[in-house]
Amino acid sequence: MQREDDFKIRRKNIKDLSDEKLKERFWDLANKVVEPMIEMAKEYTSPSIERSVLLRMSFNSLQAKAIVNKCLELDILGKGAGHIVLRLAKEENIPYKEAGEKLASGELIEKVKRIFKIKA
Amino acid sequence: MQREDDFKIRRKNIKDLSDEKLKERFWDLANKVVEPMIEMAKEYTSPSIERSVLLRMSFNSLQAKAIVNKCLELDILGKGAGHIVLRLAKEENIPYKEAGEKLASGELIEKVKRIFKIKA
Amino acid sequence: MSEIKNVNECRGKMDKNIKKYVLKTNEKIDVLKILNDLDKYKPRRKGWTWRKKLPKGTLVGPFTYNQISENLENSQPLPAAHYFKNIDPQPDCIITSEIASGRFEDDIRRFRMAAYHGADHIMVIRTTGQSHFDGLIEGTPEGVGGVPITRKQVRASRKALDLIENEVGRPINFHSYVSGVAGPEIAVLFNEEGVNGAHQDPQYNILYRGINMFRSYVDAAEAKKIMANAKMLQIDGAHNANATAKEAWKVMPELLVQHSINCAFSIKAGMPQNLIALSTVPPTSAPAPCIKIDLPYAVALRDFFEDFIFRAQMNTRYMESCTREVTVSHTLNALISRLTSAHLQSTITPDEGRNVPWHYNSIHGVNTAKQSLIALDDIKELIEIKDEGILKEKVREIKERAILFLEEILKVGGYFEAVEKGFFVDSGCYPERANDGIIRYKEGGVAAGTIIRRDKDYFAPVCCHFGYNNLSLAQEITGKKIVDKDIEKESEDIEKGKKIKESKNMGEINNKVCDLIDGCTLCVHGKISYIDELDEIDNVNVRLKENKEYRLGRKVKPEVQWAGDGVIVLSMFLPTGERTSHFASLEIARNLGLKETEVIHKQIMHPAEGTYVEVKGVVPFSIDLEEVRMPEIIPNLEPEYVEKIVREKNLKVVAATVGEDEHSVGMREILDIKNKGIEKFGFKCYYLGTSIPIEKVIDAAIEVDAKIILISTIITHGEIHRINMRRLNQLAIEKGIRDKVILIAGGTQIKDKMAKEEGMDTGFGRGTKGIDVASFIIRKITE
Amino acid sequence: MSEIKNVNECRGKMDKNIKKYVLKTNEKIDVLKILNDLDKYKPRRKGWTWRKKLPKGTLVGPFTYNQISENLENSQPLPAAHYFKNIDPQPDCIITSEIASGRFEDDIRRFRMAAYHGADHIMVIRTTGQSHFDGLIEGTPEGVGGVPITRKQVRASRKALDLIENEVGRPINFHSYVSGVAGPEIAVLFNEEGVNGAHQDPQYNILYRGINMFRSYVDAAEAKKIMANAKMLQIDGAHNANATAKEAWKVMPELLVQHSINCAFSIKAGMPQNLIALSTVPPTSAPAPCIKIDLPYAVALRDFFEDFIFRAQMNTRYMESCTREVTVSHTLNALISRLTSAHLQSTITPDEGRNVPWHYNSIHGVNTAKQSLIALDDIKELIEIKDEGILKEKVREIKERAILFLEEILKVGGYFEAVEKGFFVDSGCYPERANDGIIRYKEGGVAAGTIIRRDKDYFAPVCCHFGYNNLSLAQEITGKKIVDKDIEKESEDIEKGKKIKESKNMGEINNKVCDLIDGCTLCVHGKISYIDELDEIDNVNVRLKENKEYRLGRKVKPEVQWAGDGVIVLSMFLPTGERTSHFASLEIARNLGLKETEVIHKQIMHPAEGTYVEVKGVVPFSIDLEEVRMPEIIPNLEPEYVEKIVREKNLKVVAATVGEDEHSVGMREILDIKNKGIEKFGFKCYYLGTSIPIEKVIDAAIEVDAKIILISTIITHGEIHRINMRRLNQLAIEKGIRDKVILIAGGTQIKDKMAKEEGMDTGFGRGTKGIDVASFIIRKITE
Repeated sequence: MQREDDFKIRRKNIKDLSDEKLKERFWDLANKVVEPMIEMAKEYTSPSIERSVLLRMSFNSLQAKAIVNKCLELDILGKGAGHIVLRLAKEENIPYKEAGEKLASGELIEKVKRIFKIKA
Repeated sequence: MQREDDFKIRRKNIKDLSDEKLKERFWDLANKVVEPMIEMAKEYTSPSIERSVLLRMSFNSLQAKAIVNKCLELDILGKGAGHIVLRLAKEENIPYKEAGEKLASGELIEKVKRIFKIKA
Repeated sequence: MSEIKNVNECRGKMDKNIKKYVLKTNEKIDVLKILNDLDKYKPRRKGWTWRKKLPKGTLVGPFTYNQISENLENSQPLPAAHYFKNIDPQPDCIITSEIASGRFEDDIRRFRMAAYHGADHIMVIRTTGQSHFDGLIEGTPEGVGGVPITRKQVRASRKALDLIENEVGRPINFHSYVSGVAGPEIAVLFNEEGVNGAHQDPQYNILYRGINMFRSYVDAAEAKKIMANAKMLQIDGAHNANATAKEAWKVMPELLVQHSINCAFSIKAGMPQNLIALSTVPPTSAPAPCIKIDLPYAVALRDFFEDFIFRAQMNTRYMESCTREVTVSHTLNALISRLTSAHLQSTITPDEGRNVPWHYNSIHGVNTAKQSLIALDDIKELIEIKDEGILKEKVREIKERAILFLEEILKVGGYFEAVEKGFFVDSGCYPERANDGIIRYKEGGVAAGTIIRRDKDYFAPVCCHFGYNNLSLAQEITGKKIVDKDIEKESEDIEKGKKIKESKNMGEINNKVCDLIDGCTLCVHGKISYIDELDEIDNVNVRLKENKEYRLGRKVKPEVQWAGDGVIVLSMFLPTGERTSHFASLEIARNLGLKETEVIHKQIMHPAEGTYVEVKGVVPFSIDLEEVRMPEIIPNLEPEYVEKIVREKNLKVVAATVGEDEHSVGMREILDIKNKGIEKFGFKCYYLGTSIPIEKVIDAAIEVDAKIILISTIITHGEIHRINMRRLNQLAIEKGIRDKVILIAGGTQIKDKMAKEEGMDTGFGRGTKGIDVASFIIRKITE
Repeated sequence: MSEIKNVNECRGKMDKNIKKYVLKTNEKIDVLKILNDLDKYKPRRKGWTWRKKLPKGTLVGPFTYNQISENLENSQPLPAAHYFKNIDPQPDCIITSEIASGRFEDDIRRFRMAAYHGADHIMVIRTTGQSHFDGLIEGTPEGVGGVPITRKQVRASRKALDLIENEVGRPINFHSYVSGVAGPEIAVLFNEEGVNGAHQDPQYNILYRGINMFRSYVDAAEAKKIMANAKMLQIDGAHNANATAKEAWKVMPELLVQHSINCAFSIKAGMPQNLIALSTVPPTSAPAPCIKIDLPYAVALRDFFEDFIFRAQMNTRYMESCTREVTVSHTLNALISRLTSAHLQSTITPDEGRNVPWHYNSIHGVNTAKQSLIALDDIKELIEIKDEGILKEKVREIKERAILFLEEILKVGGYFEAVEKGFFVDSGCYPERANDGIIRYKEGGVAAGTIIRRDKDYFAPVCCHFGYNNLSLAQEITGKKIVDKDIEKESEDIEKGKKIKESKNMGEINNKVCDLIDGCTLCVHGKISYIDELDEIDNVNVRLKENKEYRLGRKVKPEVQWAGDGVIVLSMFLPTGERTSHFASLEIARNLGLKETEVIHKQIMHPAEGTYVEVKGVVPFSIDLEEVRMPEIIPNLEPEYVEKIVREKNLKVVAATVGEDEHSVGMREILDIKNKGIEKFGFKCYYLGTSIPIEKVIDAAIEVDAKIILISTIITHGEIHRINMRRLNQLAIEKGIRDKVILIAGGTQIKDKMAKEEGMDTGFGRGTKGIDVASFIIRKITE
């Protein structure tokens, strides 16, 4: 869109605001703009977020990548990669590090499918 | 002379002057300082001043130097090099340029001595 | 703001980590020692550290300062500092140096040089490409335009900085980038490894890296929360609009908008305001009347964002290849910082405009910032910004335009829609529109379609996780309990969009979550899994072997990017037109034997009269240090011994500044007792003054029976210094005293060899001290 | 102030003098043509000329300015100007360039370069030694540190400047020195030859040249009166105290005193205030907090001397050999000028601190002044100096100290006594005294005892003679009459110490005196006696023969001082300590074959990690211009023809900025119709955006059936640009379209040869225009 500078017309509603009010309005608008993005961030996750969870759980980057890729293949990342690893560990009754490592190396896939009731 | 910074003591007489008065005093003092120098400049001349007079009279720098040196030798520079040249021209009844050139090349020295009554 | 108590505190912590390796100022940093036991390294602290400001009116050398911080223990003062007792006052604000060699082992040498000149924010540029890498990289591969950010490189760099901050005596902040498609992972890595600050701005991902916008925002919230936990300083990316727009001064309203979006989002993601930095650049440069544009903008920004941190970057948009021009611009950029405010003064190498920034130019950049900030110390004590008139009008206008911009974003449906419509980096001054903005689509970009809605039973059993987290389910599965009161409170605060002013308790709050797994890596450092190398060929060990001889051996080669790269620059003026000069200069460089020659700067002095050219080239040989011809250093005599001989022999000196030289400073420093000159050894000195004819010097020496004649001569156009020396020798011979006197010449351009050629007994150049001269005289007298 | 009406007026006058020799901007100035008919040359004007200021708010390019003057007709804008439509706004004040090659034939080329960059005050430095020469020098001998000021050199220089001012379209002021023991003669020479300004200050003679104090003052009055007659601008010498004192900031009270003495004396000698300029320098530099010292001083000075002219010089006292450091200082010096005032902004080469100022550095100095002044255009519209607080206190203190100084001068018996007591250039801040001032004696110094009391019958029959003049006797002797009323009036004014505000009638007043001799040389130019050469060996003709091949022939050599001197500079970083780096850098320079190598700058980057070194050396060969390998320039096609083919063939272009590059400016300039890009020839352009993977580029080309692919890539650390090009070629081959498409790469670092090596059809670098690209495409399509 090409547009001439119509600042003088557009500013009508704000030109009489005090400097303080102007600042308030600026921040109100900015907060409104980011509201949907922050809501989305709360409701969604991503492969990187899930890998970052696994890193914090003490997996290394190669393991984290492998585990998340498995979860993506199984379409269960919406449950949280950490959740999946812990759940698997509980079901297998092994330490969660071991559970994750096994999952990363392709073991226990069927088990995961069973736990999370994945068909196919 | 070595001296500590006694500004705070010395400023006593001027510290209460207004900015305008201060400026006036500054220039009064400066004018007083230069008065003797300007007086001296009025009453004295120098070889360079006399050569500069000759330059203005259309002599070149070599001629000017030679003429002034002659005048110095004769100890008559206090009369003014231009004066001497003009007087010589009048006495010889020749154009002053010619008079000067002759003087520069060492001619007419005796004549100058006679005009200005120089012994020895 | 968080401040480290003192550097000794750092040192205490450090000794546990790095056993006995202390940098000595006269020894090179040893990369192998850094790499040794790296798997066991633990950062000595997390989070950002500010300089410790000194009170107004602090005296340093002969001057008082109002805007300085604690002195360094070891540092390189500005070149002119030797006129002022070598003081090296440090400005109050952090100074940033960007490091971008692409090899971390070269980077760390650069850290050290920058820190030694006063930088305490080391920003390591990340290799191009990594922002599109979906995951972490490991090992020490070489990068392009910067290093790949890996755990090993980050850890080695931070470890090196621990050593360097001990050397200079001030904490140094380490910084890189939490952008790209692996933001949350990199944020975890940085938190774990004690990285102190990072760029994080989803808008940068979207506009300049072409990464999908949803992915960018979803990742950003997680990354920001992790950063906040470590009290890292966040820098936003708004200044890139400035560096990209064709007419950078027109995007000022948009810049306020971009800053506000990242700030508001960061607060909602859990960052305290005092860790959120705006990256801001004076938008213009001369020949624009730039202060008139840059200053109102800077004021408007600081009005709206008063509780945030300001990182003042220097203008890069209008940099050409003339380093002089850039230096002027950057000095004026520092003026804007001083007239408004800056918590961090970033620096850019003056050769950034050539796309070949070299490390010594980084140091020049740091010096320009330090010099300007110190020169402008508390300028606002003397001058003030007018609170009426054109400035105030412009400030108001910028603010209003920014508000109108935000209004239209909401009007078209929100931020994502605005990006799709090309609202950003349009070169019209909003509401003007040039229709040349950067357009990105919701469904487009790198990693499009990769965000995943969290299920109801979603949970993550770790600290600093943002958003929905079914922790009751987590407790159920793990059978462990966490105290979730604080967590709820935190969520509530975020919910309300409440600004969290202080993050003091952030660490503790989050520690509770990872009780589910007996501690996460952010809380228990020992739980981190360290990977060393993955690539057998592309790693630091291979590189270190390759250039070993230049790093450790007797061989030396010039360098600008990597050890032993051999690059030098030739500067020359050719009396020919631009095009001819270009190719003739390359011919000259090739004739001199240089390889890979390239013209890096050209400046027309006059289209017909000539052109100034800078050519880079590679030196095809190395120098064997043991074969470098170096004159022997003769140690000075003991002052007591000198004095004894002087008094025994009642030595007299005649000294004069000769020829047409009115400068007497150098000679006075050699003579005067109060300058530690030779008088203090008992020499009787007759100083004749300046502009003294050689004849008078000799006459005076004869008259007072001086055994020593000192002349000073600095004007060296043509051969006047040589003529003066020759004449002194000749006259001394003619007068029959040459074998009875010691003739010494001094001056900034004088060299011993030259002086001897002209018949002197010796010559002294720049930097000579009284004891040097006295020692020579006594050796000569007693030999 | 006197202003020349316009440059055409100059030109009109000029045509009478220099027949048909007009400088062409693409041709070198021809010294032989300047020398031709020099005996017949007459200056086109006398006196000083100011710039013609433009009204506030004048628009230049996209910006408005408040402190600019008329544009030049031909000039070199700042390097960054190309971002701003190549504007070259000229500051309101005169810009000075100092020229000091020692050979006038090289000087005049330097005049031209400086003028072309915006200097309109050319200050020719005089050879050292001439101030002790009792008389005039003639011919064109070579000088040391400057040229000998002779009639021939002055005349040739002024004549060259006439040509140059026509070229650039602005009057240029020519300036040198009326100091030394031949002041009145030099003043006459300058008046006669149309020199526009000069230094004249008897204090300079006394303190720094060691010339007898009586002689200095007696000569000075005569010289000043002669200068005033020609409306020359006088610059005083006070700033030398600043450049000489060890702690320059302590001499501030003295500087006010020195200025006042020369100003008061000048007025009494007949100069109007608007021709009396104070030469003033900001006294300090960083690491001093210099603005806090320099600004109060500048304010105090302008308060006391408000009706005088201010020549703002840049600081030379604290210059080291780092040109970057100097550039920062000089930028801040210009800030002081803008915060207070400056009628002339003087410039100093940033390498003055090395004692090797080179002409391209003079240009750098001019650019720094121009850039800073334009950047700071009317900064006082936005900020103001506080009228209370520390600044006001310091201003007052400086003034009071100066007054106390003057009081003590009178107390000890006057100026001459004060000099004998070492009052001047003492490094204590008056009334503090360090006892290290410069002492001169009434009966001492060069030319002591040479003034002569005028006799009663003394007279001088010429204009502009100062002091006692027995004109009645003169009339008697010559028999000619002069109207002496005005002369008496003038004397009376001087007697009263009255300030003469305007000197309008000065010329006419004086014209009367020389009626005694039918006109003096000041009034009748034809009466001047011209001497050409006196020395058969030391003259310009001999020198021109010696370096003829470098001036005119096919041979080219670098130069910094004289044609063909061969000097270049190497800049390098060595990873070794200062001393080792010093000698290793010399070794490298010698290994490259350079002669006369010398280290001119060293900077420790870190004591162990390395040193930056600059080495000068002489290139031992010259380049034969006819053998320089220069790529052929292929002329562009006619736009109409291009458009015809494009439309016939319906040509489509796919374009993208590839790799990790977020910069789109260059590509957009090549494409966009509004930037005169290729769209305007009818190409249908598909621009994919920035950071585009190579795969997508190829896919898009296949999809739209584009015949041309343009990629832009600028980040060139490592080999990323080559990798991108190579990949594009490979993919095109793999997809089977390589022979159907033209592949073109562009970017600031791209070169045609390099692009072809990587499989492109061509490559375009910096400065490419749409027509260049279009012409290549059409040639390729139709070949």
